Amino acid sequence: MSDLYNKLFEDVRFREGLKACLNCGTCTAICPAAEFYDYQPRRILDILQTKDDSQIEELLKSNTIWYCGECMSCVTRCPRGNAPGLLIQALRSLSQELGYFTESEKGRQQLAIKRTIGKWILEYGYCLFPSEIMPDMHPEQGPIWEWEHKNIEAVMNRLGANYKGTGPGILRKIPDEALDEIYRIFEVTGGISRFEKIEEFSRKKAMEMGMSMEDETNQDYMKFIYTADSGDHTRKHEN
Amino acid sequence: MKSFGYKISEDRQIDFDANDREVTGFINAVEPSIRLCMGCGSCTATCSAGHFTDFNIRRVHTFMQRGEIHQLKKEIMKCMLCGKCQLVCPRGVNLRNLILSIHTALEKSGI
Amino acid sequence: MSKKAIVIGGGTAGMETASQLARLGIEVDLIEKQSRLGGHLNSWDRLFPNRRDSKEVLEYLEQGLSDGISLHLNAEIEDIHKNEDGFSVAFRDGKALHSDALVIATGYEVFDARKKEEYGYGIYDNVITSVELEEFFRNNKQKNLFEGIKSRRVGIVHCVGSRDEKSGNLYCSKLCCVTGVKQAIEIKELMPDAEIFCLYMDLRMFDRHFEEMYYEAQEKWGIQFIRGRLSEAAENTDHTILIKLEDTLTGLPLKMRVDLLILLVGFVPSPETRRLAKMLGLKEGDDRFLCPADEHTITNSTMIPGVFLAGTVKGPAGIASTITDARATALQVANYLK
Amino acid sequence: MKIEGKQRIWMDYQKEIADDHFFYVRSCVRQNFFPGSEKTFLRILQSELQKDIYENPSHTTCSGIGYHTDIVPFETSMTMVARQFALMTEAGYENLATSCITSFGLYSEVLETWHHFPETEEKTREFLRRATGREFKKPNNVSHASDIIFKFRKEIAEKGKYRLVNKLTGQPLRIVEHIGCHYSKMFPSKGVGGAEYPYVLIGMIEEWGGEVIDYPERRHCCGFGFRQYLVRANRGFSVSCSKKKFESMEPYKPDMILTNCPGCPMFLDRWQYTISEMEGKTYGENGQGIPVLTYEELSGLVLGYNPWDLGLQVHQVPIEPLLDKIGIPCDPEMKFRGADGQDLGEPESPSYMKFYSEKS
Repeated sequence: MSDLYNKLFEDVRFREGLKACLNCGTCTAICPAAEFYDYQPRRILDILQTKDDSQIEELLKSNTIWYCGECMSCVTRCPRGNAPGLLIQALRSLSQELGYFTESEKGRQQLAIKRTIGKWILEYGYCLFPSEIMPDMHPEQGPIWEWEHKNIEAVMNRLGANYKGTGPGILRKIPDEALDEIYRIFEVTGGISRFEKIEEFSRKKAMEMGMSMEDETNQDYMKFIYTADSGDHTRKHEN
Repeated sequence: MKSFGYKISEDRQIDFDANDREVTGFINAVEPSIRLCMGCGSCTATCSAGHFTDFNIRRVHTFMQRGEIHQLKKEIMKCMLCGKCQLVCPRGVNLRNLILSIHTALEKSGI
Repeated sequence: MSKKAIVIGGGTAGMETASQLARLGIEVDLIEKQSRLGGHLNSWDRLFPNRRDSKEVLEYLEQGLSDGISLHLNAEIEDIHKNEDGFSVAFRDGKALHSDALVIATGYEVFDARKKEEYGYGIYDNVITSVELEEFFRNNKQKNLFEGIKSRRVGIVHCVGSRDEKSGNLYCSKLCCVTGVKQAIEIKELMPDAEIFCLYMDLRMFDRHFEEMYYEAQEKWGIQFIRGRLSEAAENTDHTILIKLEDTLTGLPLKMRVDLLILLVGFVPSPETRRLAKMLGLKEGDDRFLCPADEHTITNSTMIPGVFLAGTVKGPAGIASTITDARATALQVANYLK
Repeated sequence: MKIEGKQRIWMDYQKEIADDHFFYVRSCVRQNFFPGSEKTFLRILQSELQKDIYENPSHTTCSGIGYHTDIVPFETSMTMVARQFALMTEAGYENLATSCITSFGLYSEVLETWHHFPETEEKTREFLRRATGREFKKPNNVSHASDIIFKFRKEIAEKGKYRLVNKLTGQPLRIVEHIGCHYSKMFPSKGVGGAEYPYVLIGMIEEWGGEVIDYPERRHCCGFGFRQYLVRANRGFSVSCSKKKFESMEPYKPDMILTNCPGCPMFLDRWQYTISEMEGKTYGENGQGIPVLTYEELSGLVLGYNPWDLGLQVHQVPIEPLLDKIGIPCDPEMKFRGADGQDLGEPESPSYMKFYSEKS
């Protein structure tokens, strides 16, 4: 019996990404995440090839699966046609389906992403919108962004955008009918259900941790997951 | 310097050219048998310390050869010098002397 | 009337098959498209595992070529026809030959390392193949390779074009490992202060005295082995090569500067082997090498009566086993022609 | 280095790029951070090359950032992509031109998935029908906008006012090219020049007179890593990746960095500022950083467009040193002004990375 493995196998990305690993390490060698985190894509394949549910469950609850940046550099190099990056995507999907993501510091961050990128997709029709990118949340954007953000309409206008306007163009207002369509797409295909699961499991976790996350004004948990860093992600160890 | 709430980290890669391999050179000279390791892992499989800690003597050997000296200090304290590793090594590597030589080398270089 | 055989390919397998057939009293036409015999033997300097001069083996093979063998050099085959009384082979220059049996001994060529794009062969100055290193040795020009280099660190890359879906070759070329170890020792003999690293996944030291060579490389020469496949090579400002791989025994990515990177290129069937196979309707395996009638028992004949295989047309093989195989082929041909 | 070796590889990866009649899909990141680039791309195609390129106001994100942060399921993203195809089909177009590299990668991934797992295409068609009532045809050609500029690089050079040459020394500008990971790392055959030595930006640089720098960390990701930048706790990873690239390219003294992904130029620009503030370290000449440009911005410069129309004022690393080298005039007075010339004030000066006006 290997329930989790079978669940993973339902994901086409998993079937596409896992052929047979020969442990050569070409993926880990050039993986940006392996350079900065305690992470080896090779180990992911090693574990998955065991089809051992207890090891897979541990993986789904760990920080490990959240280190990858999905740059897919590993895909170019694998001599066996495996795609560790795709496997990570399948693992992350399952981890969210089962609520295991809240068991790790890096996994818990999914709520922060859902409440920004996820929200913006449905609200603006794009993953980002400049008025939402707050300089105090993004100090690395520098003084130039502060200036731009302060003068957003004038700057976007100067650069030829159709800022919040009708018709085509940069940063236009997406027509409501189009936003309705993408909402329905999210509903029909499981996108909304994914969002709800992220909320629901996070709420449980927040309660367990004694933190609030009831609404958008009361966001102790959000702040916590957005900034928490145990500092335990980068050490060199284990094989 | 400004704080942004996160740090720029050094990468975890073994940077072979940046590593100081003086200790490596010393140990290879005093215990030439360590060159013969073929990475089979028999030593680690039988290791008494490895059963109770995350000590991995095969990896200690590899770290030593790569000049990853800072990895060694904490690790070698876990070895109990029981010598079982040496009994099973198919290449006759003197692993006890590897550990002892690392001790000596680290002391010598003041690490 | 004595029976005739045509042996196509004048390398190790073809030469030995021809000479054995002649000894069995069969008239042989030995066809070689190049201007001299010997094939790949002409490219090697010293042979593993005992590092004897390859010229000695070539001399041995040449001595076997007796009067019963008609040699055709620079002979390019245009077409082959099978008819009731055997095979007609037409050449580009208009000549034609006829025989009762045909031996395909057109062998292999080495993998084109340029296809392994991320290793930078043909782009970065200090990336060469194992075959080129042999040429340096053979022409006694190896010193040129290291001119002006102080520290002399060499990386030897295993499995280039072998065990690699991206290169189209899933199989192991099996002789690269021992070649790498041999060349590592030879470089070390030449430059005792050189640091040499073999980058491998597993060392397939399958034949007699191979494993001992590996032992000697470690014990006597201090060659170092890093278990991990090279992932990419790049050029530094000083034209040294920066290599990246995972040191899989520590589980960490590793980077290292080397002065010279040697790629151990594997076997692929030669274009001539594939062309003739197509012409005759011979079966190719998944690996594009030719299939004998049976992989275990009928290893020298094909499904087409009168067509035989010898040597590396059937897959990677060393010199000793190629010679043994050629003799077996000769015997099968002789039995067929009885 | 033997350039012939690379040329041989480039010959092996000649992808097909449509010639005209494009259905344009915008980029989330480029609209936010480089709006001038999208504007310039359309200007070049329409005014300089007289091409037909159409934008439907109802098109949206492909959801790529959501997909690669794993909050959006694959089925959802496939259907989002299918909706874009439907809008394209309805408008009578067959050639898709994407502004974003991750979109380009996602379109390719979805098409490949449908090819290898036909049941997923059927399922997607059903999803789209249920959600929107729309039907679609798959595109004949999917090109990234940089492919299209690459295709017309000669025409741009012919119309160009400037060459990528240092006016004072007469030497070609030394340029680092950085390719977005999702351009061809997943599907090498989908990128001009393949995955290991992509030619798409090199072709532009060569054609316009510059010299390309190959440096050891050329293939390294900029470090965006989606969730790795988007959550503050992970940003150290992101900046560390970029730093690795800067350290590797620094000895080659590049005059600028050219990019084809919308995200990379933003990160390579902003992280130079961040590193300078965190460690006091600046790259490039005179403590002014290495200017990072999009291919649209660079083509605009070659064509003699006003740098402030291109949006070069919204870069944190000052680009004036580069303009000086090429000999492109710019009016510093107009740099931080609005469309009607209104004064919008000036951004604060960074602590270490010098503004142009502060050059020593």
